[in-house]
Amino acid sequence: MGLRNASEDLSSEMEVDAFRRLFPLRYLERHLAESIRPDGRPLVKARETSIFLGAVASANGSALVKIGSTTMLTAIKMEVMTPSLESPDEGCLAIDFHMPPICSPIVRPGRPAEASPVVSKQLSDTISSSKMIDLKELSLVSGKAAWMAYLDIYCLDADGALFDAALLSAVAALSHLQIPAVAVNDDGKIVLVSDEDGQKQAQEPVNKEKRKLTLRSIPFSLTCILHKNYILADPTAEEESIMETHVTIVLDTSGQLISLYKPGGSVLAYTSAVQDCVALTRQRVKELKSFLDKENSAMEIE
Amino acid sequence: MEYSSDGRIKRGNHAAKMYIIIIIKCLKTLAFTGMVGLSLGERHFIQGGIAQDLRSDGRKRLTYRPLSVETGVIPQVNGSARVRIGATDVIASVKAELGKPSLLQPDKGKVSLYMDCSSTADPAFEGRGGEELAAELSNALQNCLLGGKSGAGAGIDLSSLIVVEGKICWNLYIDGLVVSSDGNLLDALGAAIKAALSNTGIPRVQVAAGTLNDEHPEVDVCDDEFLQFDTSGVPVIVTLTKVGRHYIVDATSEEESQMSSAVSISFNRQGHICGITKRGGVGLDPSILLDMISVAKHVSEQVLNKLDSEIASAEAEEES
Amino acid sequence: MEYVSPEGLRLDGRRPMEMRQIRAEIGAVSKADGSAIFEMGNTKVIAAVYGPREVQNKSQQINSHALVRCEYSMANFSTGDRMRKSKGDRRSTEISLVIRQTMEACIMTHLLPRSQIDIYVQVLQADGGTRSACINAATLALADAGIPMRDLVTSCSAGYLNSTPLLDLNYVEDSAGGPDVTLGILPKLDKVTLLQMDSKLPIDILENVMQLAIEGCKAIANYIREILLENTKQLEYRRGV
Amino acid sequence: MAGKSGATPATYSPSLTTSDKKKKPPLFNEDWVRPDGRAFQQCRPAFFRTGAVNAASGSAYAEFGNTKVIVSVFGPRESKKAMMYSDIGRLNCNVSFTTFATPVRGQGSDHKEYSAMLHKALEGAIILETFPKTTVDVFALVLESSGSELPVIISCASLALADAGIMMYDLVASVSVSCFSKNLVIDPISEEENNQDGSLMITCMPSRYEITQLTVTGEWSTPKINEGMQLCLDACGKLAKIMRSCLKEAASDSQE
Repeated sequence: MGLRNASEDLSSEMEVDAFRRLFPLRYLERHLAESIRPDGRPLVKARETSIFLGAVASANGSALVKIGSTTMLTAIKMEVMTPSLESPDEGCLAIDFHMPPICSPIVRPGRPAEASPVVSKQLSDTISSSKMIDLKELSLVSGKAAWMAYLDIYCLDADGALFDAALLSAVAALSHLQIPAVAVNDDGKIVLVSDEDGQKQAQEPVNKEKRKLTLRSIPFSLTCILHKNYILADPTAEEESIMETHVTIVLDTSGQLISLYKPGGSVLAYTSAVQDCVALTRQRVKELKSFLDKENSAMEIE
Repeated sequence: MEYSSDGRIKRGNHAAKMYIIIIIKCLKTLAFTGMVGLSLGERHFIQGGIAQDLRSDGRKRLTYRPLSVETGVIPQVNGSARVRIGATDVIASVKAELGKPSLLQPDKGKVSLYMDCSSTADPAFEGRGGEELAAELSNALQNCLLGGKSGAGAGIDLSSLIVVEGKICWNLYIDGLVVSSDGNLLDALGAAIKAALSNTGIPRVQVAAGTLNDEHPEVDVCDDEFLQFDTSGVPVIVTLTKVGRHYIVDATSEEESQMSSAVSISFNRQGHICGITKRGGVGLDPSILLDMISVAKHVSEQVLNKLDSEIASAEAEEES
Repeated sequence: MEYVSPEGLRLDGRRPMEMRQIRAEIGAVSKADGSAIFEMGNTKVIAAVYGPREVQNKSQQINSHALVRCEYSMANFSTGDRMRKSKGDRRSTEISLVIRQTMEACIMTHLLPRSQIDIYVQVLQADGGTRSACINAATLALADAGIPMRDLVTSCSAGYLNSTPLLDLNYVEDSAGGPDVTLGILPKLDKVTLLQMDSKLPIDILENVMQLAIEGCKAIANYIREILLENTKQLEYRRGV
Repeated sequence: MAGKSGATPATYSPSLTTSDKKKKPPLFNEDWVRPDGRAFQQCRPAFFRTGAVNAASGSAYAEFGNTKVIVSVFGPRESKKAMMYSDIGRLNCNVSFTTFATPVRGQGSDHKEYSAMLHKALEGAIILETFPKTTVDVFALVLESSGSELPVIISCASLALADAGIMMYDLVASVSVSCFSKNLVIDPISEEENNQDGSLMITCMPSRYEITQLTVTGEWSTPKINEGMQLCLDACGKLAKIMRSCLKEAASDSQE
């Protein structure tokens, strides 16, 4: 709604608004011709991004991420499970992406949004194929007990680039994750060991060493829209609804390509265009990594 | 008789009014299915009657319709009752099943309330149409009968449902069914549940010797010995419906369609409030609310007495 | 299992050809246009009829005759083991359809074009033969509502267990898995409008069983007629005719 | 990753070593202190912010201690097609919880009871005549819950409605009290709510001094009800001031 605040007189503002609603594509193309986007950004610039760690006090790890007005809240809760027979030394990470009705006018209660299972699947595929987490680190007692990490991502405000924001918040929450110290009690159940618990030294924590996950290569992503000859990075919901060709590229911190989605769309993605997108993503990854590192070091100082 | 142009009756004497009541009644039987819409004249008539303390069916504002109780109507459950207030007809049943108490409250049994609105009562309840009202009634009854979280003010003593602490308890399932509805469903259901509970016999249970400390103690359920429930603590619900500036008890559905808000208050024998719920969105001044509470308290005493005597005579009739 | 003892008595003490106690009451739901309670032993159903009235969903309107709709539901406490019953499950949809088709056959729908008749049946207690009880209750309720009918439909079931034809099965006999014939007839016209049987049964025995069910239906028809007559007399009396 | 084993395995969250059995239910005697150290008649610090969700017509975020709620308002927009004509507007409410809102994971994601209560609390305050034939959707998401969720949702929703420019007679503020034998405790947290003898929740329009919703559970004597109601009404008045100032702030911000 960038233009609404512009200091134009009322009548022309009405016209702009009407034009925008009636001819969204022409409205956008007029902007693109001037190399600017309706919200005032250059074509290849991503929106302002912020990360806030530890947003949910009751969770073991959490993060609140905003990209423009797209907001994601992620929380990880650790629970104990019996590992499966095939992989007795591995824990499990369950990723769920939710779009509650508050996030968008399209979602209504009782009818889950189409996008949410799609993004859930993409996220778990991406995180598993990036080999970011070693599931062995989630093991507690071989064959007996392992961590089940429930990672729930809630979209609080949907304004485009949902996957990017969701991935960033998932990654941020994982980097913030503090695994509680636990011990095995007499019944073979896993119980918490509180830090200031002086008298209960009899129970030795089983996971003294593994209180934080080692994140090996962190994946970051950037979604671009290809329209005619233009490439638009980090689209808003409005832009996504007008133009159909989306390309999402996931790179890890070492610059390796982890995944690339291009779900349909009318514009053929030429190799050159895709390479341009990869280049944009590479820049974006650096930016996001520095954001995340800054947040994490700030947390440590506290 | 004089009518003003919009069909409102000019303030006349009661006799004239009674006469009009009869006419209207006749007209109504001619009409298709009753309630869907009231004409402006009818609405004014109902409101005017309430304002004059003479309602359409000849009652005063704080008079109940005749109430009748029948117990033991459903043979396959542990206790049941049918309560009729005017044309409102509800059935409540209590079924007791052995279960495991929850971990949080190992010394208490569980009571669950489920209400259902039969489509016989109103075509609008067809399919899932009655679910919303049923959920509202269940919630309100839960509020009014089951007391606070710690169990204080509960009509049913949950600790009396325990067989073996932490292991076995009785779970009471209270089902209500609205068969015919003509307003004041909540009071009727509350009364039916109270009657059904006093009709309830819970089989005596013997825990097999030596298994008391096992995880699943063996129990023996007697078929011929029943424990009666103490229902003296079960509150009654009095709903005051505000129409215009006045409030009435036991509103018919015609009167309910004219309400601005309704407050349901449950009272026990001691005259203590056991729960309040409000329906209708229109706001109420706190002082009016307090006034309503004190009126309801007064009414509740009469209702309790009436209900107790009805239950007693119903029980006597069933036994004979 | 032995369903008929050597002395010729059934589990609940009845003779094979004996019907359970039946009882009917008109006008249980005062808001409805017509209503009735019908009991067959421990089976108890309540039926309410709303209409003829304006068609609620205009797309369903039929210009040549009336729209008949039916909903069957069971109370939570109606069966021995308590469970939450959702409306519109398969069984109740099937029974709704059976009742609707049976009643539609006897209502003179062509006299009431562009209108709608709703029949709601609610089972309070189920002890076998709910289908028949529902049809009988619906007949009474329709008659109470003053809806023109060709004849009173009545229904009764009969089965065949331990090589004996049994009239009016209760729940235990019904769930024995033997053949169960539910029959609906128009007694005056002597026509069968409903016949349901879903089990193996030799054709000559079917005839016997059917004949038994027809007898049952006729007995119910007589009772229903008595009840209606009694009701009409009372109405007459109240009006002071 | 979760796809490794077909069905999700049964999980539990590890409890503290100091077994729960030892923890006796708190004694609510004279020298009892509330778990978070507040005085009996002291509310948790309330924080409101409007405009939390850009995609919505209006929205608000509320934080009372660790109870955090977002409410979005959509509309007035077209009613669902199955609805009949109505000359006044419709209000549609829905309350849901995040899976991590409650201590035990994933309890009640959709809360029908709260949705109905929210509807009843708001409908009296909204001037439904101003948007005939259309629907206003009020959706609430409880991000974290630590007691008194419903009052927070209600207050937050009225703020979101105001943010969306829906005509109301007044803001709606809601406060609950818990009763422990003789003591009344305002704005209870979960731990208190789970042990309370009774509860009283009032939803009111403070400027009009009208109660739109009242729910009482547990056993109360009439004077006690009076006391509880007065306590709640006073707190509602104060709460409404905070809400009003939040709205004013937002309005003056947007003017700049």
